[in-house]
Amino acid sequence: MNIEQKIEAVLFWKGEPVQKKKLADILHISIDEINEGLSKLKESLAGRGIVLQENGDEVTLGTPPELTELFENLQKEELNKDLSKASLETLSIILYKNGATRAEIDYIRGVNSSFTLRALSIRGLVEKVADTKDSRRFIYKPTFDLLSFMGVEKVEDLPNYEDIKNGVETAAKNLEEENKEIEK
Amino acid sequence: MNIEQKIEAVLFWKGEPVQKKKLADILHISIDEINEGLSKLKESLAGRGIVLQENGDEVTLGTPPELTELFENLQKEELNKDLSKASLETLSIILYKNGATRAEIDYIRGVNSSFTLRALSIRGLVEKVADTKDSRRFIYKPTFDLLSFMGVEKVEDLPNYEDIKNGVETAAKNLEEENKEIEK
Amino acid sequence: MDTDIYQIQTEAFKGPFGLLLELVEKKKLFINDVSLACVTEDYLKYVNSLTNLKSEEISSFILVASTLILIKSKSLLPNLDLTTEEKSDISSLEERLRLYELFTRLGVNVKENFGQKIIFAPQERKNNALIFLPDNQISKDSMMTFAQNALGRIPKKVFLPEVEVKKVISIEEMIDKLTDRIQNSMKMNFREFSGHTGGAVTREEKVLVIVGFLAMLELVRNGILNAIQDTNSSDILIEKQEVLTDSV
Repeated sequence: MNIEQKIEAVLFWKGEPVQKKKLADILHISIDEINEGLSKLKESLAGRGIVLQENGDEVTLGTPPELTELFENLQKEELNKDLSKASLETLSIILYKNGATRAEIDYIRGVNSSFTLRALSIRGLVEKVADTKDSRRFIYKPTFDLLSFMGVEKVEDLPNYEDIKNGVETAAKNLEEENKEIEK
Repeated sequence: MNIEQKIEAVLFWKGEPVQKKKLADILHISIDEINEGLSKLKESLAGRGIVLQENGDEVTLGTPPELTELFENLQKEELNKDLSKASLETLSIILYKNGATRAEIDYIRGVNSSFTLRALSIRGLVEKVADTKDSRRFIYKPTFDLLSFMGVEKVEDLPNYEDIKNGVETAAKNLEEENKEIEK
Repeated sequence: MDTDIYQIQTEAFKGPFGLLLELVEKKKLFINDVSLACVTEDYLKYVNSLTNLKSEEISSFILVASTLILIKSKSLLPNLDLTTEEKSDISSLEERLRLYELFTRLGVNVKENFGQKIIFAPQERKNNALIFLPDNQISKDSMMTFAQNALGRIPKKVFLPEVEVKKVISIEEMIDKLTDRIQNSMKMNFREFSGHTGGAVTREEKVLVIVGFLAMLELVRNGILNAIQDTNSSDILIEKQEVLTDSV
């Protein structure tokens, strides 16, 4: 795999502007090689659906300017779409647990929730914060906007809070033990 | 801008699996045109830093499997690569049959698989969907994550997939008759 | 008569088919009624030694064992009439074992490739625009209902699915019937009785072999029935309802 391809892969994966120096670090090559690779990449992207954007010493991949309107409409449509049952269910668990890890949500729902959580984050209903107990883990918390939209000051004001919270916590606790058992 | 380029742009912008039908809606063209565009896109992506993955009626873009080490280091989350014997058997059936009902899996394994299937669903390796042929039935199918962990763009690229296809199909036919009896 | 006792491997759990396949392959045989008859004794010995396994797992071994006894009985007493159901049990076992063998073989690919080469999805796109877009479906009451439903769907650990229990219990019936029929066949006169499994063995000896197998199976079955009554040993997961929950 040549440098040009590697650069494309990294920029695609990152999905945000990357410094050329950073690219050189990631690929363990020199800035000159990066520059060369970038100009080749620019050539091969001609006539493709992805464009290379350069801004000072940062580069990123983006969509062609001709399609700006298409994506603006798409964005609007996506944001205004009704939430799916999966999303609502996930949201309810995050609310009643007052912050939950993805593993806990997955366990309670019995399915993987990554796409659902993404959808909820984009709409500002939940936020992803690093776990204070374990910095490699993330916790999904309800946003203040969500609570005020629901007309509650704090999660404890939710109906039947104590009961459901206990149920959710017990389920979350069973998670680790059971997973160990399954993958024995 | 041709269809192939537009498809690439939309898939890049989305950054997650998109149904072919959805692509057709977005671009106001037919599914046939989408399929044609996708196969052209696949060709143009040969030798590039991005791969096109297909799973049933969905498609998405990903990084090349050759760069596994690079991205494994870049991404901080630790990947679970362990598979129990039960998981292995179950995944083999779901992958090589490209989707199977729980009854079929239990029949082939000779044991109850609900525990394993739940664990695999939570890990996001399999997904339970309504059977398109019979909406009362559910099928466990491979997810993009599973294909990604196997390093393939589509199930057909799995090793021995073609060699074995006939054997599976004959067996599957017998199986179906047997299943009718089991479910009685 | 097969005398080499199958060595029990405790380090990894083998399912009922995994064990059977291993026994057949150890003898370098193809999967058919002859090879299955050959490994019946080893299989029964192994199953009889499975005392510390979960009841559900044992029950699936018993179902296979009872079919093996049918196959063995038929091979020793060729004029034993099998019912349609018994015949279909036998052909189904062969078929399932072939399928199991196929997918186990393919599973080697899965084992070898899983996580070796990985295709990565792009990282989550950062959304800098601070937006808040709620949905009218979100309310205090709806959130309560969704949470309650999600909790209600977590599978409870319960004992054997009813079907399996019924099947295990019906083994008793099967054993009784088969014993009856074998004893009846002893009383009858057959010309072609010298079976293909060994010339010097007398008919009485063959019958003794089968009755011995049946007795072994009965022992294991009793263990299972005790386990069924002991609800504390419950260890199986049943899905409460089949619902689609992840259509995002």
